[in-house]
Amino acid sequence: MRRVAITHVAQSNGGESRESLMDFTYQVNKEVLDKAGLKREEVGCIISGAADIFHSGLSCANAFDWDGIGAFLKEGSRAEESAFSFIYGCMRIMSGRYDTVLVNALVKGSENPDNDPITSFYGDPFYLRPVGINESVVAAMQMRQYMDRYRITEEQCAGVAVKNLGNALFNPYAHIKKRVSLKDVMDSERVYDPLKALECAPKSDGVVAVLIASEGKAKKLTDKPVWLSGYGCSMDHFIPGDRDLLDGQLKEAARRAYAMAGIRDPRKKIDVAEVCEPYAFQELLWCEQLGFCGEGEGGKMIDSGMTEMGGVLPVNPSGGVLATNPYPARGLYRIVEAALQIKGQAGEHQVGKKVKTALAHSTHGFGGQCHSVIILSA
Amino acid sequence: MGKAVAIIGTGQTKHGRRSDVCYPDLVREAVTAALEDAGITLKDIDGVVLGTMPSMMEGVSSTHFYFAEAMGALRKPVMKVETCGSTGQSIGHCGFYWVASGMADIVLVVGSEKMSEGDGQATMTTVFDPFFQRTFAAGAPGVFTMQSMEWMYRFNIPEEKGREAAAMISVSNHDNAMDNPHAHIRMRVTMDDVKNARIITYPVRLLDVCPASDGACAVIFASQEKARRICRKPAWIKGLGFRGEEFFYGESDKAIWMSATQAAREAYAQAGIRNPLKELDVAEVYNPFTYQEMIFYECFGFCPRGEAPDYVLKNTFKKNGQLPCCPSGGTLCTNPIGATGLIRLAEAALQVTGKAGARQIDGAKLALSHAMGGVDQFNAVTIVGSKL
Amino acid sequence: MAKEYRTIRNDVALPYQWALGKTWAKFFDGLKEEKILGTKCSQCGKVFVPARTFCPECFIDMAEWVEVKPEGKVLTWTLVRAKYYGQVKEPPYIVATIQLEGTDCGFHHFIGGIDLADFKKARQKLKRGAKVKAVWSVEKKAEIYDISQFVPIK
Amino acid sequence: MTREEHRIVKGQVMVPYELALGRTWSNFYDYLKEEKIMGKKCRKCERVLVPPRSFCPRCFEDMDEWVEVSQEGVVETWVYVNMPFFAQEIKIPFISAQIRLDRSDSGFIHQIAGIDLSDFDRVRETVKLGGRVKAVWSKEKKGNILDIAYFEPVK
Repeated sequence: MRRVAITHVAQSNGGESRESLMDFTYQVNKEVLDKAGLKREEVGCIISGAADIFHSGLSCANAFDWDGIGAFLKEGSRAEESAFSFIYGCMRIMSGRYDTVLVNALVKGSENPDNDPITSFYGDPFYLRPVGINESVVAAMQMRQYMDRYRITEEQCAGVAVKNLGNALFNPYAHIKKRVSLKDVMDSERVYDPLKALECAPKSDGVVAVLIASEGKAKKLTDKPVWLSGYGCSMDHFIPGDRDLLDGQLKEAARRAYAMAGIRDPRKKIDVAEVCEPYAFQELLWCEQLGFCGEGEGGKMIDSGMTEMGGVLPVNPSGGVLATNPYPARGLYRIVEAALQIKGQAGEHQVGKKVKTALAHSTHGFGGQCHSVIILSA
Repeated sequence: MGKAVAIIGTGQTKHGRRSDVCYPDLVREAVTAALEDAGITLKDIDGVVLGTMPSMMEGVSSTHFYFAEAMGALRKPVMKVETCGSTGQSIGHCGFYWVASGMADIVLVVGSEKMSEGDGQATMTTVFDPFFQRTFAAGAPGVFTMQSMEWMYRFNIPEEKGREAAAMISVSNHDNAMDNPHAHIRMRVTMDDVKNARIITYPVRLLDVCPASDGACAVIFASQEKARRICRKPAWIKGLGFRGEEFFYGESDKAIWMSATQAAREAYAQAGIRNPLKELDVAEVYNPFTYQEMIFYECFGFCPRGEAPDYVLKNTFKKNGQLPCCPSGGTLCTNPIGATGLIRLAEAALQVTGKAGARQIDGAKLALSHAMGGVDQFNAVTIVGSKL
Repeated sequence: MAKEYRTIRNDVALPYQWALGKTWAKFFDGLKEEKILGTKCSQCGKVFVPARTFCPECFIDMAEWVEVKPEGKVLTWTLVRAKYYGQVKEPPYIVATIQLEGTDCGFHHFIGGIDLADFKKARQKLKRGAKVKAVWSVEKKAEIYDISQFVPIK
Repeated sequence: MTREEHRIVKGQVMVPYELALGRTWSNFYDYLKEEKIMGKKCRKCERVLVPPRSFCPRCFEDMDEWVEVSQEGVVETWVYVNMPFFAQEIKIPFISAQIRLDRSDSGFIHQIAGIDLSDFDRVRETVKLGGRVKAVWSKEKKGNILDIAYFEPVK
């Protein structure tokens, strides 16, 4: 299998953009090409990540996006979720047919309705949609079970929001920049009891672009390539009631990624993780399933400080999805942040320890119906 | 140039108005058929790729969730790939690259659409931008008519000649569909029927236009080693290309259509094809509109620019012609959009493996399949062959 | 969503006619007769509600229909206070996952009949495993709302 | 099988969006208010695009030079639309056309009107491929594409 490396990355600044989606998209893609010193003609192919109409008001999202991603008369494609796009881009290089791929993802959350109405359209029109199922509703039901089964406290869950929003203060690309206390989180409105408003991710604008390359090409383009070493993905049942919400497919996705990367003890081997936590408690649950702590020990884990910026396994030094949630692009954001940590280019939110191996995770669907895990290494 | 990849099984639903089943059950029908065709079970599948047209077509978002079990993806890695009307080809390309990357041995690719559940033309209108062009949009027929008119004007094709050739394409596609048990529209039509059919957008008439179909298609891709072990007669992927033009209609020249031309050129280069008219044995061209099919012939190098009507009138692309096009009856008789490009690929694979039944072109060894998407924006081509 | 920069309002509204298919049509017909119907897998033996054409685990057709009791235990729930565009119901309301007796999956529906003013008490009532039963709508249309909601069994 | 057996559930999906125009397109509409059709010119390939772009999709460079293009142009293609569908904005029949405005390098999509549209055969005598048309302005400008009311054939 050919090796694939991330050579250059670029992200939009986190705030709401006044530009049209097309121009917003162009600026970041132009930036990453400029950084790499490449013209768009020199890139092998382009894979974008964008969800269509529900996240843009435009059907066939890639049609409108095509110009801004620099794809005029180029080979390319689009995947609906940006972690898929990244992996698809890697596949193109592994196949031996391309040496460089520009992978990008984009959305302007500020133009769309809230995530709750949008995710309610994941549901079938006969059963799940009419009984009010959306991602937040299922997350809240998942959280109640999590606390109930493992005696996790609401405060421990809220602690994730405190930690991640705190980290975001040091990330120039984060959307929400606000220091919050445990009390702030606990006192915020119980929008989906037991979920509180500050435990739910915002809606953000975001364009992110990544240049990936084959081994030979990567070494020419950068002296700090970040290698893809593991990938795993797994899909769960559609109807949340058909599964145990606390025993989903993340374990399987992680198992696959660790096997590919040759990782036996993720807790020791992973130096930093960017975990997709649209709801605060999910970071704890996902960390358990990623093997960062034992089953039901997510609460203890956050209390120990292990996942803080200076901890032994920092989780979401970027502030995570709780700080920045450009929905279909957030998976690629995790990958970019993990790559920046390995490159040592995360700036003020660079973790204290030396980062050799980083994990990026992405999930979407009710209660984490689909998970992708990507392992990057120096 | 990477690993060789083959198609080892295909499955299609009966296409048409399928209000007898809910959407996931329709998808499962195609998946089950493909597994049976390949003689494998879901256990053998390493990953699943899904594609449908825009969510608005069926009013359910991110259908890989809804179809998780129906498409056989439970506890498996998935990909959701979409590029408008060219989705069916693009998911095939994704299946190819997944296997070619070495990360999977067998990948199931599923495309589907249930157009009877939504409003196809209104959905197409939401592909246009709301800033400038949507106001003047008239669904797919409006665009394809504009393109066809521009093409005829550019190459001085007399209206009557264009009409005659387009009618012949309609007649031969409808004839071909009679041999295809999966086809949606199965009826014979005459030249007069086509020429006197109701006007949709002049000069395009009802029988120049594809139907809105419900249907799904599944295609199974395998690595060289697996294909050799499992399948007696695999269809090998020889070349693939995808190209897109600017978003705004009117910026690129649609009479020349660079995306179609270059997507084919890329696929030919990979497949080592120099003279497509001679070397290809059959072509499954994505032809939602008769006139447009002729533009594709020119873009794909089947004939010189502006001469497609002459070639059509010489029976070049009929079932017994030099390069039979759409022996399945094509998109003109079956169009579940998200599945359509994959159906073209499946039909091409059936042809080169001698499994196309009554629609088989004798001795077909090399076949082109194609799909087009967006507002005339995207084109994708995949070439399959009987030999590696 | 008033913005200080120039925008174009773009409402996407489209009509649909979704096919139910035989299995779900029969399930909803059952609701109309105040029966909750599930299907049982001949391979894994699990009973799923709503009924399924095929077993989501085993990928084989499910032919055996079973009527299940309109009663079950609460697996989990949430009280929705958030308001959002196109919401199915005026908040506050409770959405729950209920395991109906004799089934092997959770069933999603509303829970009512609880005084939300005293939320602590409401939480007590809805502890894990709390028993609830279906309340039928007076007017039935063979749809999921034929069950108007579930309420705690005293 | 009867329709009764094939049960369908009717419903609607309605989602509101508010899309930013951005600087370039906002300016374009401001110019329309002044009855000017402005495009942008690429320094590299020198093409003038209408609607304007902030970047050239081919050269992938910023486009910063505004150019006023002619209000007259050539009909590159057109279609007579006389079929209704959901959420259509203009009343049928109407003519959708691609017009190459003089001094621009892209087709501009708008409508042709100002003539009797009821009889298609007569329309065909007036509207011709390669024929010339000119913009007719709306009296009241709303900052949208219909500030140009339509294009009409030049006599």
